[in-house]
Amino acid sequence: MNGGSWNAIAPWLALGATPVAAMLAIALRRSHRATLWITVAGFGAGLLRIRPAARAAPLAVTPLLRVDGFALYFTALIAGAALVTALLAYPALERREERREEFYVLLGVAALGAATLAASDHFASFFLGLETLSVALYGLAAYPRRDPLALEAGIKYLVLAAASAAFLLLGMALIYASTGALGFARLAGALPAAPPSLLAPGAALILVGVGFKLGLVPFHLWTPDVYQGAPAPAAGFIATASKAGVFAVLMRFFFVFGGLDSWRTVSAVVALAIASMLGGNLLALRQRNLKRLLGYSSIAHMGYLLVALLAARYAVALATATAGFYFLAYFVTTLAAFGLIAALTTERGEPQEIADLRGLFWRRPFPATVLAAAMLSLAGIPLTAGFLAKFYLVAAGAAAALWMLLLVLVISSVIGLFYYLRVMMALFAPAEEAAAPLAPLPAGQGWLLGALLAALFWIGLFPQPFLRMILGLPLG
Amino acid sequence: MILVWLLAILGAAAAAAAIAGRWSDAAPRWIALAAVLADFGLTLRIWLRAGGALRAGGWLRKVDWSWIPSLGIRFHLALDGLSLLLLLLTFSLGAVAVLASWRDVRTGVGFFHFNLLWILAGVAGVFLAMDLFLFYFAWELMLVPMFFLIAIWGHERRRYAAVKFFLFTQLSGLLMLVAILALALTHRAATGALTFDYGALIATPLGQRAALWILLGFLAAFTVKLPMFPFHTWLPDAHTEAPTAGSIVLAGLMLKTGAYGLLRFALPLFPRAARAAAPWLLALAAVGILYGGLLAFAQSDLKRLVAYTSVSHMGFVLLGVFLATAAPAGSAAAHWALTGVVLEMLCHGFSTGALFAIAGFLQERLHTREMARMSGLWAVMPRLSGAGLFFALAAVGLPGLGNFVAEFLILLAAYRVSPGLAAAGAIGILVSTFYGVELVQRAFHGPNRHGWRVPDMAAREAWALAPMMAALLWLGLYPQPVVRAAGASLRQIEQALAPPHTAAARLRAPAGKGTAP
Amino acid sequence: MSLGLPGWGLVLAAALFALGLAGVLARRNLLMILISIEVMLNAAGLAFIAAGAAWNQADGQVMFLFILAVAASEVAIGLALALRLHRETNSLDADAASRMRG
Amino acid sequence: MTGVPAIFGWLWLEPAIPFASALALLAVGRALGKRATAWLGTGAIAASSAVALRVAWSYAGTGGRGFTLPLWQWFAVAGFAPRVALYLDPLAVVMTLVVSFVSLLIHVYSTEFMAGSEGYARFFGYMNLFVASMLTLTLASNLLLLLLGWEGVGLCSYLLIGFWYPDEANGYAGRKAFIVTRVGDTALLLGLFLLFNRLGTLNLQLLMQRAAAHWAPGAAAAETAAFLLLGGAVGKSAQLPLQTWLPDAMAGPTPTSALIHAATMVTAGVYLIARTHALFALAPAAMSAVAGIGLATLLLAGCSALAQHDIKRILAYSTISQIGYMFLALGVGAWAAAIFHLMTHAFFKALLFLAAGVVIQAMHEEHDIFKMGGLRRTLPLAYWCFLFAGASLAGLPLVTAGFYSKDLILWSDYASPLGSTGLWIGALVGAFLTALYIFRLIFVVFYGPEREPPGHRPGPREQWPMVILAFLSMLAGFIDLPRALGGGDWLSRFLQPVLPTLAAGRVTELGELATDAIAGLVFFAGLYLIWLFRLQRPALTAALMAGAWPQRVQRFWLAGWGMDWLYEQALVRPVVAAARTGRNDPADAIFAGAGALTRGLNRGLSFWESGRVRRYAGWIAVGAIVLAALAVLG
Repeated sequence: MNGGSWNAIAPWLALGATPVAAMLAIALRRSHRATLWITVAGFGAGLLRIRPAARAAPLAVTPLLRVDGFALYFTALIAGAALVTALLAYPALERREERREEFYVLLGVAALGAATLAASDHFASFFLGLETLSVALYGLAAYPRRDPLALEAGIKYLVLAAASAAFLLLGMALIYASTGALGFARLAGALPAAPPSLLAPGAALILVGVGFKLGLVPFHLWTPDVYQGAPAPAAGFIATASKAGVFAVLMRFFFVFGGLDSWRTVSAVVALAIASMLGGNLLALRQRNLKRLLGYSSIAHMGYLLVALLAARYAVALATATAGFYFLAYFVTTLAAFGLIAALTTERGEPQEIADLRGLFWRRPFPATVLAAAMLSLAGIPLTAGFLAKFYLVAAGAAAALWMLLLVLVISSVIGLFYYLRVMMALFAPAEEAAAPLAPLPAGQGWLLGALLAALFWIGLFPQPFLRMILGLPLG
Repeated sequence: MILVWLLAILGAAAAAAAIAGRWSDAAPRWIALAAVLADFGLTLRIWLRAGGALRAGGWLRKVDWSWIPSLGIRFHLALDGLSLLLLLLTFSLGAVAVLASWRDVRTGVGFFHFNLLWILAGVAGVFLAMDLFLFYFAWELMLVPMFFLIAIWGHERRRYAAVKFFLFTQLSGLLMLVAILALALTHRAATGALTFDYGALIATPLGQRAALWILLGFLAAFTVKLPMFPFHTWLPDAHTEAPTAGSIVLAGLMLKTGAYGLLRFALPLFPRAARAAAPWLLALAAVGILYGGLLAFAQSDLKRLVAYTSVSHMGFVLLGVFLATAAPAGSAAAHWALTGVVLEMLCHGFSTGALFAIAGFLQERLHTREMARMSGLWAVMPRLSGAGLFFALAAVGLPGLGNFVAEFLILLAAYRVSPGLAAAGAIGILVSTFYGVELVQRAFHGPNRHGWRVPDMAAREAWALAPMMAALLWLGLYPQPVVRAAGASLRQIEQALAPPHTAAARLRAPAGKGTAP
Repeated sequence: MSLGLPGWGLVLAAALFALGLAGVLARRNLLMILISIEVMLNAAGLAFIAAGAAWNQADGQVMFLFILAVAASEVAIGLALALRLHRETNSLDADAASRMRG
Repeated sequence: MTGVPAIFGWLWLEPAIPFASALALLAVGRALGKRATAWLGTGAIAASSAVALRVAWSYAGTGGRGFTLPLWQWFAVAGFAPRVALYLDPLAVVMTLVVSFVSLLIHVYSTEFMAGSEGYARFFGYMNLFVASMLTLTLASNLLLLLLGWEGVGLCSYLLIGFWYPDEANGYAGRKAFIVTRVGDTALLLGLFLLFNRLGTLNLQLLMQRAAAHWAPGAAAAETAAFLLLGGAVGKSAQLPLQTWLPDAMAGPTPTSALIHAATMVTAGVYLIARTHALFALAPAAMSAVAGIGLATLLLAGCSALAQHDIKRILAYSTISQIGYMFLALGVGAWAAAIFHLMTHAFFKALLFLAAGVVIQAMHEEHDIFKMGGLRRTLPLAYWCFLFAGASLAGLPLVTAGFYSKDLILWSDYASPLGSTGLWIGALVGAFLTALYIFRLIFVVFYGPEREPPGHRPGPREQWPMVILAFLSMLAGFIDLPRALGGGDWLSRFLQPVLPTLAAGRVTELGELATDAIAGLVFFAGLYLIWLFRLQRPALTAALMAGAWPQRVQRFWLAGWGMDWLYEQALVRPVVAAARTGRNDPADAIFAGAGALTRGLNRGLSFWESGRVRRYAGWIAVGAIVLAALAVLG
């Protein structure tokens, strides 16, 4: 470990130090506000260390981690998401929980796990990052102590995630058995000589683990339940950071092996993509619970992203840029949506039912606008970040000539529109049909949501700076 | 630069209307009216000052700014005669829409006008965009506010109608997006440069198969918007359920974006593929003309009736567009057809817009659109009924009013391509008589069975309708200025349609004797 | 066909994995489910050891250690949640936690 | 072109004045009083007539040349550049004079007749719009402008038939008229397309020249074009098979019936064919069709007229029948004879309608002739007008206009190279029928016992136009006296530059005088027969009508030979049924189906989300197996 290495992994170190510091602070004195600030400072430091780290990249730090532009970009996204989540969670925790501080500890651990995934270059770091993330997420999901739904969410997530982790590990073991390598780079070298009889099932089992984390059909069943049961900030984090981390490792896998062809799993990934795009959108069609709806929506979005992944076989640069931009847009959008739910949380609970939001626009134009914009962005309508993300995605698909998948994408996203519109329709329902009033928006939350809203439109209208950043941070 | 102002005025007025709506109901209306009229004035000024430039062809005004260089996307607007005419239609119908909703809309006035102006900006953007990305952007931009317009201020089944409208247009729009990207990427593969510029993409070398597929993507968007049978079914619902201003804008402008797309993009970008697809589209156009007319006749809801007439009339537009490809390249018939298309777009905009406005005025007074609940209105409101008669006659294609000239030109070209098509179109005009007189009879003539006592046309309503009457008469009796304004643009489209070897042949052969390959 | 010791190790791991999976699917008691998961994880660990043995590497055993540690933490949280479940429902029936659906 | 009279430059005033007054009346007419309305409406027509007269006066000295008055370029698109231009030639002069003077008289009549009606200004507005359109039609220099006038008169016809809109039956009649005539217009439109595509112009003069230059007689294109134009003419002029609208059109106010549905608009088809006679001359099959349609129509309508009860319907069928004569004349190439009959018919038929209007007003809006009777004494003017006009219609020899015009047609049928003895005999039978039905009407209405004392008596503004028309009905024939009778056939000669006289006819055994004599005999035979049956021995009628077959025939003729029924069954019902069936848009089923499919899939998939963690785990296992299978297999 030389100076360059330290510089390169400084963001990860900052993320790792944050929960430790928070824990220590809690041990000294419980203070919600102080814990928040420690966390924010830690995440902020991680973000600030991204740029210096980029100067040292690309660099292998130990055989386990590879710090390159791609990893740093995703780590920045994850750290940013964690930062926003912490800020969003504060008032909700303040209103509903008596033990608030540990939330931030868990959040930090989860962020570290996700970030580790983004840089992992080895089965061991892959597995460790994944489990660090998972174990922390169980806690986050089940955090509200009096909420039976949160408990249920935690149990379901734990049982299923652990089981799917076992699949993942078995898959790794099979591959290890057939190649004798655990690091991605060495694996790539050993692959051609490996017997396919173990390789193919091994790769399939790894896909099971990854598919579970991403919530791909048919491993998606947990998604709506966990999104619904987990507190909104936690759900937002699960939807964004955890998926981005797993997707990043998948992407790197692809990159290192030059596509999945050598893994004989292309058709499996295609099947997952189609099933997820259609399944996610179809399942959401008549959903009345906003959080579950977002859960289904995320299933579909991960399906869309698989198109980018598959496009990487033919257009690596475009595909990585697509994934990067898509996650940026998706992060901003999803955090805005969950953030709004969190911000409107009262002592009675979160405004989860779409019916709770009826006529919101006429009395509370700002929160309604935030949610409407988020829905439009998820639907991929111009002016919003989601539109350009979809544009990029279609570009990647078209560049790789994945016409069949694009057709499915088009059809499924039109099905998807239907439920986004249902949310919008509720927001703009006549004032006289309006539901019970919701909690007032805390000023800080207002600013935060305002910033997310602005980012949503800014990315959608003037994406050039972001594109330059993404294109400047290649896999390597 | 003036082009940017056109859009900026609308955008700024939209924001101002939204904000002003918090304090006052009147302010947003006046802001919207002023903005639309200002844009109308600016556009008219371009026309009046264009002089010979219009005849020479090429762009009268253009703006070309860098936007997203990483993707080769530019903010490129340009205006020629065709765009100019359609912009004038946009802003005049925009003013009518504002006037028509003066009393119709009473809740959320600020947000209503925000959406209305936003739609107009989107429509204007479509008519100006010269970068395919920008075009798609504007294309999609108008959908959300239109969705709001229908879903919030619409009638009984507004939610169903709004969602249906949105899903249809989005699905077709996404297919166009795929096609745009496929085209741009093909261009990149051939030249190494990623660009969405119209001028660059028009030269993309494409195999016939690829061109056909990409054309299909474009056609999906344009024929749904137009709409073409059998993709028209969103239209009756959307038009019927939308508030008056929404119906006016939908029928008068939004359908025109589909036609404009065909003219500006589908034909010049894929001339050979368009020629190959022409027989199918011509057949569907003919079916649409008759189908729409017949179904219009069967409706009992006034707005629904008018909506189906749009299906029929836009069938003429589609017919004209593809006649231009089916006719020998560079022939007179192609020019007749395209001129007819432009005239039909304008006249249909006015006549149908006015009919929707009248339907709105009736609904304000009677609180119904059912013609069974009307009858005998002439006795109580002769002036409004007379206006209704006038616009119904325009829809029927009465000579002396603009629609006749348009339909005559299109069918004249149709005859040259296939007398059978012309016969179908002529029967379509006959069918238009069925619904035209049916409308007049059921709404205005007959006994005042329900004893209505309502006020006749108010001054504001007369101000909305009179200019459209004048425009239709003008277009019917002296359309020459419009024909001249569109001429050069249409010639360019026709030139793009001519395959290189026939274009060369045309130089040698006497004018108008070009032959199809 | 001769599998050799590592080969049989893999077969054993697969069998254990299947048993564990069967336990997860068949048992209603949350504790039993957790134990079954433990069996699955350890089956994967066994596979690593077998594979490591085949390649004469220590890496497989290192992975097994990781798995042990992680499995322990999983179970720790699992037990905590089981405790809460028992407090709320007076049972450990995993199917009782199925209020969210659809 | 030296020596063009300056007045020709003002030709445009002829249609423009009525048009302007129509706009004024329709826009602000409600604000005007009845007096001002009447003055504006009638004054405009008077002014237009004055211009027409002045133009005709100047024209008389020009020797029958054609003059074009270009007004403006309508539009010009790639070689298709119709102008809005007027064309003046002898035919146009005759037509404009007839149209504007008959209109003027009927307008004066209307100022009194319509005084009690709602919508006084609207009536005059529509009427003036009609006159403007009709003059445009007759003066148009090209077919496109002609079409504008053509559709304009159709529109006014529709509006005026349904003028009393609160009665739905009127509205129905109006729509029927509009739609049926537009069926014909569809053919006309196609004819225009064909002509322009083949000959490259729609200018009437050029068109005729080019047709003669490009097409040999009997050429398929010429035949097709002629047939398509004939389609339009048949619709507008209520000839077979599109005649069904005219009897119903009697729902309109009586002056409307007189002007539009007797004197002017319905003869537009005759005018069109005369105007394009050079084309028809190239199309022998079309010519035969014209003659055949004319003959069939005149016989069928004559029979129907004999069976009607409604005074106006009798006159309507009479109109159809008389236009049949004009078609017959056209069909044998006797163009001028057709126009001659058009003119005399305009006078006597307008007079018949005006007189009928007086009768109807007097009878309190009663239309059934069998509820009238003995009006000879109480309504002497109406009686005398009916007598004069009826005699003219039926062709009382020597002293009536109708005799001369009809005899010219009869003789042409016989003598023309295109004619035949069969056509001639058919036309004679028609003449016989004419005498029967018109004197049946006169005898029933004006003779016999008085049923009801008349109410309203006509005032001077109704009487004077009738008197003038009565004179014209008698005297107008003398402008085209046959040479055989020592006449000067002035009209035929005036029209000759446009409408060539009959080519040298076949060698005839009968001279013109002989045919005239036979026609006179036929008239008297008919008159005697109906006198016998109606006045002398009414028991004969009763005896005749007692039989089952005569009654059946009577009902059949009353119903217009069942054509309405046939169209109702064969066309109207199927179309309406198709429209009603399709009302809810069958094409939407595709999309509704797609929607239902997605909803179904949603329901199906939602069972997946059972909420049970162990089932979820089971699906993970299933997924793992599927993925592994996919990976292993390929």
